[in-house]
Amino acid sequence: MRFLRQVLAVARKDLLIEWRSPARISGLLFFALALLLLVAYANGGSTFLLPQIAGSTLWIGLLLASTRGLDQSWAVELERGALEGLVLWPVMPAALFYGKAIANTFVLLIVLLALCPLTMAIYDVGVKEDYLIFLGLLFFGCSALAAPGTLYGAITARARGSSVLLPLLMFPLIVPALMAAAKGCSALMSGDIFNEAEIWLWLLIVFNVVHWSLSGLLFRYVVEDT
Amino acid sequence: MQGDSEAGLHVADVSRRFGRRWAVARASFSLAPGERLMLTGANGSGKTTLLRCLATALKPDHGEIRLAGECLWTHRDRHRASIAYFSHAPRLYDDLNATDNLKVWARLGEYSIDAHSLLEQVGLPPDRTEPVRTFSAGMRRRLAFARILMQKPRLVLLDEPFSALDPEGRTQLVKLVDTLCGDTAVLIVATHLPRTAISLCHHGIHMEAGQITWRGAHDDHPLLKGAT
Amino acid sequence: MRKPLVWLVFFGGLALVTTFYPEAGWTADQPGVIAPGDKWEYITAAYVVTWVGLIGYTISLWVRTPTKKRQ
Amino acid sequence: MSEKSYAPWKDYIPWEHFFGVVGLCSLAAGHIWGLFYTPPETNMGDVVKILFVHVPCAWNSMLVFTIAFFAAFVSLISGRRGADGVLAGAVETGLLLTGLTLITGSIFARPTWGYWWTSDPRLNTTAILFLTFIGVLMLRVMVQNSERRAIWSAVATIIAYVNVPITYMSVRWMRSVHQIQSSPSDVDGPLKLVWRISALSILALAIWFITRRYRIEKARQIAEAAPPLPEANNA
Repeated sequence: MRFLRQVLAVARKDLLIEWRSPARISGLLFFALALLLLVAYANGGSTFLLPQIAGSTLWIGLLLASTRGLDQSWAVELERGALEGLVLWPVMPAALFYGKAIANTFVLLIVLLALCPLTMAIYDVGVKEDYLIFLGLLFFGCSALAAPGTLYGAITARARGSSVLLPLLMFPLIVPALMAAAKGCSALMSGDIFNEAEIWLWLLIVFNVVHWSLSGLLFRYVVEDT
Repeated sequence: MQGDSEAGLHVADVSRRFGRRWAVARASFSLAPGERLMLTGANGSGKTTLLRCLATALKPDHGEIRLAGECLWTHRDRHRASIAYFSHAPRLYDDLNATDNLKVWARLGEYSIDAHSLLEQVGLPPDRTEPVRTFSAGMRRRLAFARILMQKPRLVLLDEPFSALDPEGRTQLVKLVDTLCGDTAVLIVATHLPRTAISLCHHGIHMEAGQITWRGAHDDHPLLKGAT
Repeated sequence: MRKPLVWLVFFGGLALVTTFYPEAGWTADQPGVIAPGDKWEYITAAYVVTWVGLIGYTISLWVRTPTKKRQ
Repeated sequence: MSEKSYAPWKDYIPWEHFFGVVGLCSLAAGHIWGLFYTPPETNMGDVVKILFVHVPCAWNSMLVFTIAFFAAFVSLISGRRGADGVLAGAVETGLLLTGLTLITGSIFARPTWGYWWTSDPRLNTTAILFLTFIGVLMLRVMVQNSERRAIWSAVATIIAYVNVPITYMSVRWMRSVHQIQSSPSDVDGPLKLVWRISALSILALAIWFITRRYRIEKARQIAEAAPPLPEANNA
């Protein structure tokens, strides 16, 4: 119970900081939105091609925005030495990780939920049924980016050349999640003829289970002195 | 300054290195509950490293620290709640205001606090709503001190507590430290200003290049004699 | 920043060798169709790349081993 | 420099050189046999000989990454610096072998299937594995503090390794929705023997590489080891 309270306290703290500096989250949103528009323009607004790439572009946009967001979420902790304060405060390291990862999931989810209608308008697609599966894909896709991203963010924020290192570590790792989320969303947007969206949702869940448990176990080694 | 019982703080041969340099080498001392120590030394003499070892931010490469009879590093999860460490870094969130900062830290540590009175104690106006980003360095130090005031510590570590504070703030801080420590907490103050800290402390230790070169009662401190 | 550069040159070089290896004797260009001929140039390329890789890494290890002279 | 500098050939010949010499010789022998004294395969002709280098590299790269995983585990749990040396060696050797697997695989694919690259699950998994461990290597390069480097790269290695099955599953599903890719047909007789010889030779070479890299790391650790603690003064 104490653990859960701490997780919630950390998550609440991060979300409060996001709430008090709304420029950051809207920055992420407009970054991803610009990317969506650019891809649409680069393809010349082709009515044939755009609906097909809507799902993948949405997730690539979110992925690129997420590296900025994850970087920022750790920069806040390092700015005034708050991270060491958290480690030395009576907060369990795992609770610190899960709290931050949950907060990052929500930040990504907010950006994604704002992006979805815009994508559907620009790329002329829509989801007609299976709303639950679609929402599941969105949620578990965000949490799949947040878990390894939060762990690696803690590493790279304190290393040299962090802006290159985070994508370098994170991008290959989240390929399965990205593929599942993008393919699942694409399938739903084009009517899901092969009934594949549910398979992709299950893959995302497996990815989440593995990475959320593993990162939680390893996080303590990353933040503590040895 | 020999704390004879297992209670209190026992530092035995503690050493910590960074790369090829021993930042702290074979530091040994014992403090009984309620004893207060002043730690002096030039910049880079190892004061902060020693304090960070005591705060469990660093693991000693050699030697052992025992607090209340238990190895501090092994039982760090349990002891961290009873160590108040006032460091150079204010450990604040720039985007939140003073009250929110205190509330956030209280919620994380599950302390119940009255943010209003804490802010008044450290001499900050309690009803300011600007984010901490707009605060001056001295105000940040005060707020950072309010953050450790919510703890009920057994060991209090202050690293240059008087820096960036005005003279009035220094006397205020001395009083606050007194109430924070009470009669039972062990206090260690690392400082360049032995004159200000002297009223707080019973003993003195002077460090040079990571080693303890002088120890004794606070009033025959070599720095004080040299100054007069 | 020297080490990643060495790796980049190393694998980049291997990739370049692979890409620009002359495709003489190549006849069919359709996926899935096996062309006649020995295609020894491909075989040679594969073996050369492998040996260059193995020997190259051996040399890199040898160069990195600290000795009295190199320190 | 201190007297403890590492100069192996002056004091003794380390055991791992045995593996190196035997590995190189038997690999050369196996390759010569495979290239000039084995019959061409019925379907693919002589091109099948590329598999003598491709398949052993692929097998051993997986083995070496497994070694890296266990080294990372030991390094994290015990904090022993030797495990970090093994980790460094295994990551680099694994990357070398995976790189060779990808390149020779590409060279094999071109004359047999007609393309350099295809979206085959095994190809994609290997490529992603390669990129993941490139990330680990870059992390090692960019972190200067050796203790932090050891811990952080161990964490990254564990995560990268555990991610492999998920990646494989995802890329297999990606294809299975559309078509099923057939694997290259089995080979037998003398071909199998050559395979085994070169696989064992590359294994010996991998052991040699990892041990050499471990020794380099060990020498660096000695070079940056702390001077002895000063005697306690009785102030």
